[in-house]
Amino acid sequence: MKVRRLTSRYLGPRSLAASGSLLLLASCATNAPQDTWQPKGPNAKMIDDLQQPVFAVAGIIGIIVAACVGFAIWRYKDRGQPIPEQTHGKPALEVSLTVIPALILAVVGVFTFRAIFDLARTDDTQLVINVTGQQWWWEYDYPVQNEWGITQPIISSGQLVLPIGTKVLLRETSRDVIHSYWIPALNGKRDAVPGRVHTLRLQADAPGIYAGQCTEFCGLSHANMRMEAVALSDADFAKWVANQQAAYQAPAEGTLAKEGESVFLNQCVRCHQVSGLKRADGSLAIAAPDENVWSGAAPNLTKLMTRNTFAGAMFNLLRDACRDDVWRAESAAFGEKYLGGVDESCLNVNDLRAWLRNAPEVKPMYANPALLTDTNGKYRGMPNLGLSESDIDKLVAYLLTLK
Amino acid sequence: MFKTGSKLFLGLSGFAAFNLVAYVIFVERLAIGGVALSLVFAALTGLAAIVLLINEGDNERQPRDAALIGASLWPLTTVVGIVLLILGLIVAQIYFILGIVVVLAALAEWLVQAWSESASDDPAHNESARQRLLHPIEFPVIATLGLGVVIFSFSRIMLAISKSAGAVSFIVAASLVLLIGALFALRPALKPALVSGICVIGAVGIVAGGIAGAGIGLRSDLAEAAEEGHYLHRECGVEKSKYFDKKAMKNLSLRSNAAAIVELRDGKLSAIMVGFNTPQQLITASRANPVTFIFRNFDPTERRLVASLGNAMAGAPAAESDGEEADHAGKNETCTQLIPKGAEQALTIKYNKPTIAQTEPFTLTVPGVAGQSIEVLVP
Amino acid sequence: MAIIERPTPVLDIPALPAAPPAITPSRTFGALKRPVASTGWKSWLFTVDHKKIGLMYGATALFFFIVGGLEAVLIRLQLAAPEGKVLNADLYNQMFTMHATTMVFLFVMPMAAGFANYFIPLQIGARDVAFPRINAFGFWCFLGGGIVINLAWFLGGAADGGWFMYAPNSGPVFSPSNGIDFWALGLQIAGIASLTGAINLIVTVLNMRAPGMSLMKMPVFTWLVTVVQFLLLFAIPVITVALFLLTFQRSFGAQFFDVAAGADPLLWQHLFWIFGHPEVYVLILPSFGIVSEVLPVFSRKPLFGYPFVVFSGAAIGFVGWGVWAHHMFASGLGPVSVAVFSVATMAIAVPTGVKIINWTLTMWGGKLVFSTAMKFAVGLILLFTIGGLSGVTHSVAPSDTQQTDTYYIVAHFHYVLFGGSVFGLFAGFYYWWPKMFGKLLNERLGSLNFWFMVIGMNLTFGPMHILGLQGQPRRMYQWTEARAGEGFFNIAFWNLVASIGSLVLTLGILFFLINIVVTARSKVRAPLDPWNARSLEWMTSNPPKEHNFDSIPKVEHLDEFFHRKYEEDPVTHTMRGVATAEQVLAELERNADPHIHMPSPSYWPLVLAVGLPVIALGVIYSTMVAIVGGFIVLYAIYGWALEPATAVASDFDTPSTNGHAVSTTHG
Amino acid sequence: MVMTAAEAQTTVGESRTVTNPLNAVARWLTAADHTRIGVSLVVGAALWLVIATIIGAVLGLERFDSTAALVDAGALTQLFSLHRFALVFGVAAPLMLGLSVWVVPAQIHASNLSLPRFAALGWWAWLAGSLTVLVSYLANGGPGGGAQQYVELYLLGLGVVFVGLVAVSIAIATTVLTRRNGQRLADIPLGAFSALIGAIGIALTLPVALGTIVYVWVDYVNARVAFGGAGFINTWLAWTTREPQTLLYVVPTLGILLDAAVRTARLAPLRLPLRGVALLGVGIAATVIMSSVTQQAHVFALGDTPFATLQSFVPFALFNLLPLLAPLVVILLSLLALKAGKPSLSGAFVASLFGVGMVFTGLVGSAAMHLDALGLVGTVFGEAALVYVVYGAVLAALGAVALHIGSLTGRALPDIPVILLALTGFLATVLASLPHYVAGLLDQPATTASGFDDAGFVGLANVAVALGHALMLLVVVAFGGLVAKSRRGAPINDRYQAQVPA
Repeated sequence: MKVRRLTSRYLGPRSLAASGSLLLLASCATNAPQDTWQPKGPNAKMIDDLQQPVFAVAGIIGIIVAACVGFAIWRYKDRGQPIPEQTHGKPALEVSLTVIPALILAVVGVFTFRAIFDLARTDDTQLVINVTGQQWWWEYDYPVQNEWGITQPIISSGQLVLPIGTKVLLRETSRDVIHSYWIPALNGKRDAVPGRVHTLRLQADAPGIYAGQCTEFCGLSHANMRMEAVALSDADFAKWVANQQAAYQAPAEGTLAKEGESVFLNQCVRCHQVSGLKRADGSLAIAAPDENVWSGAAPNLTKLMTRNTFAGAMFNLLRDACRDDVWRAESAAFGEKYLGGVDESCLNVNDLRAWLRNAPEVKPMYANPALLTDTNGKYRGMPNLGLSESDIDKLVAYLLTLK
Repeated sequence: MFKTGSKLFLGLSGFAAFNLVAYVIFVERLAIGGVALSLVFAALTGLAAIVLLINEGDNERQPRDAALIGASLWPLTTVVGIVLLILGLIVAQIYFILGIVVVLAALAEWLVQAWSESASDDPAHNESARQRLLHPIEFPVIATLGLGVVIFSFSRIMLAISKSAGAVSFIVAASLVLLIGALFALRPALKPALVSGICVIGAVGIVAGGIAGAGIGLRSDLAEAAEEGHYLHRECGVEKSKYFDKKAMKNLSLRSNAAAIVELRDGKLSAIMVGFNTPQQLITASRANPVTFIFRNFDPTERRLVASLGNAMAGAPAAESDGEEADHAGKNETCTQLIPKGAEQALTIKYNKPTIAQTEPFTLTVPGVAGQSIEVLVP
Repeated sequence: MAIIERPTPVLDIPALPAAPPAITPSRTFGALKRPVASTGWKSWLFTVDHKKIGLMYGATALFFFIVGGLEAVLIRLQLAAPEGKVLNADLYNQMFTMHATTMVFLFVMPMAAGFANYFIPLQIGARDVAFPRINAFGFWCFLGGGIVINLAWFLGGAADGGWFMYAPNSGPVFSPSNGIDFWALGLQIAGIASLTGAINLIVTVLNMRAPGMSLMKMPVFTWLVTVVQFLLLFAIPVITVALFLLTFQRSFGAQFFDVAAGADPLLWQHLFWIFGHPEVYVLILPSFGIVSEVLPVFSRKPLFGYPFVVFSGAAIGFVGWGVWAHHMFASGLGPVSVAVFSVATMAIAVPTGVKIINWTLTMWGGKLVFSTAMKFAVGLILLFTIGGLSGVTHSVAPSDTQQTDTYYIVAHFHYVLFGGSVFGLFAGFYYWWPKMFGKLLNERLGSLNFWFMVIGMNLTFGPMHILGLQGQPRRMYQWTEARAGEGFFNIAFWNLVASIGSLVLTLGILFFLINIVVTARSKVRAPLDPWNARSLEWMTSNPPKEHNFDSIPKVEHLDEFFHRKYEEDPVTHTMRGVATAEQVLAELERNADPHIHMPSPSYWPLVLAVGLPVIALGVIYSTMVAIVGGFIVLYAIYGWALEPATAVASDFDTPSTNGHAVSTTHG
Repeated sequence: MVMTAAEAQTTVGESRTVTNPLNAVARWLTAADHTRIGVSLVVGAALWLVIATIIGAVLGLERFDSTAALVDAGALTQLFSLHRFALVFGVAAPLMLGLSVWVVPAQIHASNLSLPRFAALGWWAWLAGSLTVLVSYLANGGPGGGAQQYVELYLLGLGVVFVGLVAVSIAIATTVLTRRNGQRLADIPLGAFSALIGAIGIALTLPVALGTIVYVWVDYVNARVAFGGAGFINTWLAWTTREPQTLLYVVPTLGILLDAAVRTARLAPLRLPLRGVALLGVGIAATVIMSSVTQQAHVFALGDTPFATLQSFVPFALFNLLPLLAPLVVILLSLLALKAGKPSLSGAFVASLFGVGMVFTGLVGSAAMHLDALGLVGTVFGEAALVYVVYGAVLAALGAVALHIGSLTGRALPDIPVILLALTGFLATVLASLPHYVAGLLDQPATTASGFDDAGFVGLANVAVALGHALMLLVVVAFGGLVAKSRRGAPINDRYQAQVPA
């Protein structure tokens, strides 16, 4: 009797559950950049389609249990009734109550299976991008793929640029510790493990910027290891590709930027590569970060000003207003605005100068010269270079020419 | 009070004092002899005091029966340790350390034995006290040493005789052990002396064989391999020795998630990479990061993959590798071993310099297969 | 030692054979004379009494609970607002690492061990555990391990690699300070406590049950704790191996997790989670056991489906070994492994669900008395259900790749571990306090404690579901306004709510501490059977005598004590009282055993356990110190081995002529 | 009574229970009873004596013709040095200590030594050390040797020898000093007393040598020459093998002679006439300690002024003449004892009398060497003095064995062969040393086989010396045969035993 009454209550809570989940949705932020329930591509959509019903079922079951317990509390509270019969259970009831959740989970399991294998496919890839994690930034390199106009490898960091509607496959690895690559709007996360190559499918439906965050704890500045995926239309992507492969343009003689170039050659090329940059004697300036940085690499700064962020996407290269302008641009206009890059009027000079002045102060990094014994004197992260203000002026002027 | 002994020592110390004075007066002052005589004076006076104190041994107490102090191996062992110690001082530190260990162990055993013998008046109890203290240490140590000697001897035998003889002798030895064990099991009432005798003969035989084996040295192939170095093959060309580690090709290729699988099939070399639907002739590899290639040979002849490590503009090599680095004919190369058809082996390379820093590109080639080359592009 | 031996006066101790030696053997073997104190600090330091050890476990764990709680509050204060400045990045990383480590290894596990130590011998009608000295050794190891782990705070900073301590970030290059060394060595020492405790309790349960107590008449708490001990028995060696490798990598230049040397860092993850997932059940099952004791008592009904609860507990114990990789869905295992572990994880929800159903049905039709213990038990059912259901949502591997390492996971496991484990432990405190200390905890303060904890817990961890689903990752020392989203209910809002909730929660726990003090100062003694309880531990005095029972009861029923007090009316099937608890107890005392043999106290467990931290410090700082520690250990092993389990006759107290005069209790 | 107890113990310990040869070996390896340790030391010394006599014979023949060379010139230095080592630390010291270990416990009514295991350590250390030294000599080590590692081996081996001798000495001295049966020191047999004096002397002086070795060794391995390197080792250590230090090693001979006299004269043990003087006389031997530790040769030379002469004479008298008193007093007292009792000729007495006489002769020679006027320093005179002392000790040892073997093993030696052997031994000793006394006066240089006039007496003297050494070898072998033969025969009653009051 009691059991029947219990099951008859199944219907009631369903409406309760519906209203409950409405409440839950209403209680959420609008436009949270890393919202996992707002898929912007088919991979994330696949996950979302799977999790929505699971959450609903879980919610309903939760409400049923709560209702039963609540009823029992109300109904069987000690009101002086005699000590009840010492019954030890009803096996039939228990078996059925065991089988029902098992069946529900079996159904969920079937759909889960399919999604797992679909999300692991690699044979339908249209564009491959190598992604390498490092404390605390990501390096992207685009292998030669003639069908995309990539005839020599493009190397970049901070922002992953990809064409919309394209099945992109990230080949992830790491140079030091384990990181995890996660753009919630495009797919779930996948760890970048040193010594291994892991794959992650990404596909964006519309142009725009999708935010992400390293989600495997990777040491001191883990919280500051962010990433942004920039989706461009095919045409815009082709333009971006062409620009990335364009030859280096040295600043004009006599300008502040030219002086900045020599400061750069003195101070920065030990670690940072700018493809095509030549020394005064005409030789190529090849960075040797492996001699100075523990992980063996520092971000490649070629075409720096085509990116919107620097220092592992911790800081914006654009002032807030200019950045909002890009981020909130309509899909159609987005590509053009993004490809416009950073000019002097939009440059976030404050953060850039602070970074150049003393990098470890604005981003926690293992750059204390006193603590370098375990890394054979090599830094992890950018050290304080002790630049003078005028050097910083010159460098900023020079960096602005890297477009 | 004053008896013969104390009188003797007092007299001697008096004589020493007299000598000291005479020496200082007649020979020289504050010389080594003076110092020594003072010490002798002190020592004799001390002895005199002791003899006075112990009343010259004229003690009516019932003496502890000195005969109770039974035989002991530890004086001899201590001396063995001392000899090792002095040999170590001269020859090699290992003997010195061994000597210290032996001396300390012997002294510890000696002390415990001495302590236990005076622990109570019951010899059985004393012996059990000693055993409770020392057996937990002695048995494992002795067993380890004994096993170590047997195993080491056996290994010397096995290393000295040929492979097939080794197998045969192993089978024979194992059968013997089984047989004798079975006999023991069938006849549990065998005399302990017989059993221990057989065991001793067996152990002595093995040790003797081991000594002989050590005298003979390694069999030829092992000697050759040892000389050459197990993994060290100087050239990426022809194998010098057929005794390289063939298992390496199986283990290393088990590594999952490699950057690329390089296949040699029908005389063509191509790279299979996840994400690329067709075999590639160009691999873009991340800089300053270990890249693992797996080489699979489908060619009927034994082949190896050779990676050129470039020629750095600076003096340092442009890449590091766990493979067999070679520097022949001025080339900076690394390679897998020769692997037969159907086998695979991994090769991990870390490219520290970009391709643009090279005058010639990084490549992967297979010697003997002309015109097939995969370029590794390092941005 | 108060009661070691109660020789009957008519029997002479037989004379030792042969002539008495001039120097007695006992003085020959022992370097130190045995401790005999039964009161004062020495009686605690050298005790082998399972009850004293249980209380010391509890007190120490409670201390670490406060420490871990303060760490948690600091974390929440840091995250209350964007760009938090309470802690810097380094300190924050240490804080969350140590919060988890403390709560898991130094609070929940030892607190459960404390309850198990205290109540398992009582529940199965034994006088002590099987290996009393090892039991004491276990406690000192746990204390030593806890001290070593926390010592790092004062010696250059605590461990900062997360409690999961993933390689290679935990290696010497990436974490050069000594914090992780302290952590790894401390956990190895504490692991000895768990391992020895596990063996001890398994042997105790299997061998020392009262006559008539078959396995299926054993109290559920004992059952589930036994399952936990088996889990520990197999899980602790795994983590010990992992920690050993880590220590060797850090202190002796080994390269087990060094990628450049050809290692695969995923090895650590597999080792850690093969331990780590069973560990989750190690944390939760004792609380399930407590709740399964509390609910029947306060429902006045036996546990619904006792065999189902027992077997589902055992099933969890088995299946728990096959789901570790669900912590690694995002680590690139490959689709087949992910699919298999995903389904296995769903499967484990079933036996867990069985427990929820059985508890609910135990209440169904009962006569529910809402004491504070009962409130916590019911709170556990509801809160654990939420945690369990959120667990089901990420057993679905694809959605787990969105949720893992976000606050959604933090919310999930806090509902499981706080709403589950901690609420269960609190139910245990309120339920067993009178048994342990002879006084009832204040119910009014208990009520405040419960409601503040429930509200605080939901305020703290409820919003974390939303935070996680909206993409806030874990283990970030700061979050930025820029990624908080828009609208009133944005990430910033929920972070603030969670931080406020943590303060409410703190208040709730403060009420508990106040309650302890108030109760301790109160003069009111608890009645013999305050809750109308059902199992054997209540068939002795409050607190129990040192030898637990004057005579070992013969067991005929599950819930033996209840069935001695009540009989079923054959017609109405209702229960009517036939005896009071006092009468039951008096019956036992009438048949008191004349000859009770209790183990004697010993120095050696403490000495042995002191050597281990010394070795640990030596591994970190100087080999010479380690050698000193090694000698302490060797010395203690010898002392231990040469010491008879029971002291010589001269160490016994004067026997008394009746059963009561000699029975003192701890304290 | 005393002897019977010792006899019983020895019997139980040795013959009846030995069934398994392995057990017998183990029993000797683990021995901690005075009989086995003492016999081991004596046998070890006997083997070294074989080496020493052979070397002595070879050296004598080598010096017959100062131009011809039997032995490689390079090895000659080591051979001289080894001869000295063999005589002193191979033969004299272990022989006397071994006899003491064997006999003393029985003499003071103890069943064993006080520190038997320590004595066992001493025996093994002496054995290992002396063998090490032997090996180092064979491999061109030793003082002035060329092989650096073997020079080190010599030094450290010598150190181990010293450790062993000191250990045995301490065991003996402790045994005598801590006897616990109510016996007064004045009442113990003079053999035990002289063993005590000798043991104390060794225990006080050899540590000095041990310290010297440490200094020299550290100096040597660090390639410094503060102590002069390998060539100067003897400069620092030679005093341990020179008279009068050697007297300390052979002090027990005095007790042997006195015990033999008492026995031969059939006196009760404590009825030796002027027993107090005997104690004093033996005690005087200990004054050698003083001379040794000064580590200098105290030469008497006439000075320019009386004080200068006095300055030279007093140390000479203290350190060279005073020790002479000890054997002199003992010899006189032993003869007095014969006069006081009813003596019958016994091998033990003859051998020990010859022995102490030889020791005395050697010491006289040593004193003569310290007379500046004679100019004997650097001649073979010194070698002859040492041979006198050591061979004297050997003769006394023959006597001691003959004296005690009966009571200790129950099998006595026949007197006549012992007397004959003693006479032969005396002849051998005289042959091996007296010619060198003369040659020394004729300025034959020591430690060289060339560069002297070998015409006439000197060459013949060297041949006589070689013959003497060879004869000594024969005596020792014959005595060994005698002892072995007696072991085969049935136990006979010691004819002295009946006269020992119960």
